[in-house]
Amino acid sequence: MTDPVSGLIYILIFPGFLFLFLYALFLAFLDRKIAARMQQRVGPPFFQPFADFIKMLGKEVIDPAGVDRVIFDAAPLVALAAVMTAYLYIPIVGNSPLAFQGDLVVVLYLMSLPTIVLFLLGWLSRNIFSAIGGIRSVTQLFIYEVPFFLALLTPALMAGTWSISEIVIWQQKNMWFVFLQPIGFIIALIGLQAKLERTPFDIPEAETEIVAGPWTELTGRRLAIMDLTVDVSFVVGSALVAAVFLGGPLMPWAVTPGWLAVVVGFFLFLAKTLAVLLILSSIKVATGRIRIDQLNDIGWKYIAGASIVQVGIVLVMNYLWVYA
Amino acid sequence: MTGPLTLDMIAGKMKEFGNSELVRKNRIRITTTPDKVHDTIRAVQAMLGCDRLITISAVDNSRTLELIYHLTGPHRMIISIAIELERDQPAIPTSSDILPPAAIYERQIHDLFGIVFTGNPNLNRIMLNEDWPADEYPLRKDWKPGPDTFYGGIKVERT
Amino acid sequence: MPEVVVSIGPHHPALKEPVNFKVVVDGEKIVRLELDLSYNHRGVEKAAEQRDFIRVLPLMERVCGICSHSHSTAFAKGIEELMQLEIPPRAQYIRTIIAELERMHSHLLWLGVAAHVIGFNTLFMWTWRDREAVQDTVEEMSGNRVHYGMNEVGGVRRDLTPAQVTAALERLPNLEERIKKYVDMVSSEETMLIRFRGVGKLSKEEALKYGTVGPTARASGVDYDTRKDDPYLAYADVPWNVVTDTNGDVYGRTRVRIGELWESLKIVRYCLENLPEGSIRVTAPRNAPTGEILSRYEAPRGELAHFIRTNGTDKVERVDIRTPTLANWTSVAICLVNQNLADLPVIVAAIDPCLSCTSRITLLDKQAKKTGVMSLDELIWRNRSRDQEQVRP
Amino acid sequence: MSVLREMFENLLSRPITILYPKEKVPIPGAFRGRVAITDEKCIGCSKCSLVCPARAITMIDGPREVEFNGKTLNRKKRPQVKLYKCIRCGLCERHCPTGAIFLKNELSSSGTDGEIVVM
Repeated sequence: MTDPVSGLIYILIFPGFLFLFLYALFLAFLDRKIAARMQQRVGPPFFQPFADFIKMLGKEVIDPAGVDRVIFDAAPLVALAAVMTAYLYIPIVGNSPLAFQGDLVVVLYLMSLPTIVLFLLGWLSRNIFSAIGGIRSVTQLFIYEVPFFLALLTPALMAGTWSISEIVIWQQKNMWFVFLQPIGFIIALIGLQAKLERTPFDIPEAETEIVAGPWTELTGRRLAIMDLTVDVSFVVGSALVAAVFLGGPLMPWAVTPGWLAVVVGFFLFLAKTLAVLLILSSIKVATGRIRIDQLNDIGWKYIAGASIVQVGIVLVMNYLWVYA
Repeated sequence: MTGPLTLDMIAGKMKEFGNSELVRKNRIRITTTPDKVHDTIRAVQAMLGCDRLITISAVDNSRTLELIYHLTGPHRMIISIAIELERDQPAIPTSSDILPPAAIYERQIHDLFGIVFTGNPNLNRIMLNEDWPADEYPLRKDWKPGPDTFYGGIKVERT
Repeated sequence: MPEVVVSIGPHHPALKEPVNFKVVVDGEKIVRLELDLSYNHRGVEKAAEQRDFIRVLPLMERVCGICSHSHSTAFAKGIEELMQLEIPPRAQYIRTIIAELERMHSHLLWLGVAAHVIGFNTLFMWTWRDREAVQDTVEEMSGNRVHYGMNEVGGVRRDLTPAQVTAALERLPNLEERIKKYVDMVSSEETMLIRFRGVGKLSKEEALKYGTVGPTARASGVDYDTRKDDPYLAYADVPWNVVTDTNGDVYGRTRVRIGELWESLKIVRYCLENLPEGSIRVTAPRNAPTGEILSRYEAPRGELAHFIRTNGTDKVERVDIRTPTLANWTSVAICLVNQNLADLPVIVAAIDPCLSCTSRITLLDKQAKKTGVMSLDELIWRNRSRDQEQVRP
Repeated sequence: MSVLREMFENLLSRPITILYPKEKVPIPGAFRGRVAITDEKCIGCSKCSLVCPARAITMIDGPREVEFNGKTLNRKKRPQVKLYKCIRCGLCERHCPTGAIFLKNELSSSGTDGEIVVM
């Protein structure tokens, strides 16, 4: 990353923010379309998320009585900035040029920020439904975050590195982690579903119980930015899972020349994120919402237990095979 | 008491409360007085095994206000306990202590007919809006909308 | 922790119609429920006193959209009994067919709403898709999807042609297959079991004590069903069973409703196949003799009671409509105590509340003493003036 | 599991939705649509305006001669229906002695203008 122009292009245009923006909205469309077709509906046209985004940017912004406008305006932007930053560390077309030891932890940390922002928005809204939703979103965060982190850190444990790019390279040399750690993969998908607050984990924004939870008082561009944040989180999350468990953008063998590697890597990235999307959409369509106390039970009893079992298995495998 | 009830069985037992008559093939009407209605319901529950209140109907027959309690039970006969109340300041003890679902019907009748059920714990407005005039009861026969009163709701184009 | 009052409604996504619950909660647990229904009282009962029997039936249909046939049949049945009319069997069968189709579409609707309330939108879409088939059948028979307008005092308005009967019979196997799938889904789908089991439990004694009706009561093992207790229409001729369940919770109510879907399908098929020949109506006299009657009808939501008093003219002196939802409210308040706040929409939805029935209603112009429609401009004008009133200190 | 199977079956099959303006919805024969009046048949008996629950039908002046039962009648009145007040219950059709007023088998629009009339 010595050339500043190519660096800027990487961050801003491709595979940076502009591509991320378009791809996030495209995935949002695809998610809705798949869900609609599974329910035998027609679903939206492909430009619907774009249209929604532009429409909401132009809508009136309503301040609930007594809110702190500065924080209310800034919080969605912070959430969006956090997930967009997280995206830069994930290998898209080959290794990320910004990669460093420990970027996996940074990405996980940045991906938790939108939930905190949602809690903050719910608390700030001075609305009982928003407050309940905010509390629920944080409660849910405590339940899924531990297994989700454990599930994503076990590949790091086995690869012996905290860098996503190096985990990808390790998988190129050995084997995809989805085969080595199937339990971890399933838990990562469940955790991602919960992080994105989609059914069955849409407890914080349960429409029929608490209207829209923390989203109730969001209007205009705040809502647009928050919606975009969720869409971007979707891309980041599925790219992260694809990188850590599905071998990321690298083929199992080295591809030459370099430009071909970039093209192949890009298409692999698309294919793998779309596969994750299909699984997540199917979960969304096939389930209903569970209650927060039931999630607490399931989360701590089974999901957290399974992730600890996965860590144990990895330790044993490390001892017997990887470092033997 | 699961077999069918006959008029003879009921007329004997209910003689102290009032006159029983068969008004339909499965409905028996017991005419009684307001002060006895509580005891009649108890007796019907205990002696005839009526475990369910179907409804309380209120009728304004221009002279008096009538209340009719319809009860039924495993025998599938309907026992209607009918009473008449004075139009002026009608009041009757509540039966919601022995028949819990009566509370909501009493609330409704209080709202629309102005019958006071003394002892009902929650005799608030249920059907009409909160700013409805206090002493107007729309289902009474002599109720006419006041010419200049707006009763809430939606104004309608007149043709 | 102190008790907090959460006011839910009159506008809330879980509620399809306006009602206000003041829920007193202690943490996540519900302590008490207060109820306000007064959002759309239309004064149907008062309006019914001013119309003759021909014109009152369309009004009765419009008490409620979903159970429109229930209300008009209950009323027509009562008046016919007062007039001592003998209704031809063909008319009885046609009424039964429409009634059971209505029950099917109502139960499918309920199943969709219940699934939507727990966030299971897929089942919601599928049941409503299948409900379309039922409504198409009704539309072919009566000409309308919701307000069928099939009843008149003395019989039915429209006859079923053989082509209509065949078309309806052809639709039934498809529905049958779908209902089988739903039976399967409800007993095996984990997300529904986890949200429905043990929620809003009502024992048999409580169900009787609090006067519940319809599927809510039958889910608790109370086998009150007006169609069996006091057979009307063609129910005495048709072989069918009362569906009961012993669970007493929302799961039980779901099972009862799906069982009733199955029974309704059987009844519709029997009636279509054994439709008697003959006339479809008798001429009704203009006036009804003085008398009173309690006309009971098993609406999809439970027992509907019309108390009708006539005075020898062509108008009723009083019609008192006791809707099933009103009877079930008392039990809802009991069910909700000690339940989670998150279960409130499920429990409320489980009785299939129909609030437009419960606060019976028409646009009644208090000044002109006339009913009518309101112009859009006037609505906007009213809203605007109301806003201004609120702004003014 | 039945849900999963049906989900993927649906994903591969066509949606059930009828895209209305492009595809036409079949109108059943018994459909109750827009109200219409045949002026030649109407004998001006006012029955329709008496039974109309929405009071959408008023009798207006329309002197003319009509044939009824082989006789020629001299009639003064004829019905006029306020289209958007009509609830399409079909009572007028049911009670009309000559079949002059009826519900057509075509869709009726809805609106708020009370002055639009069908004659």
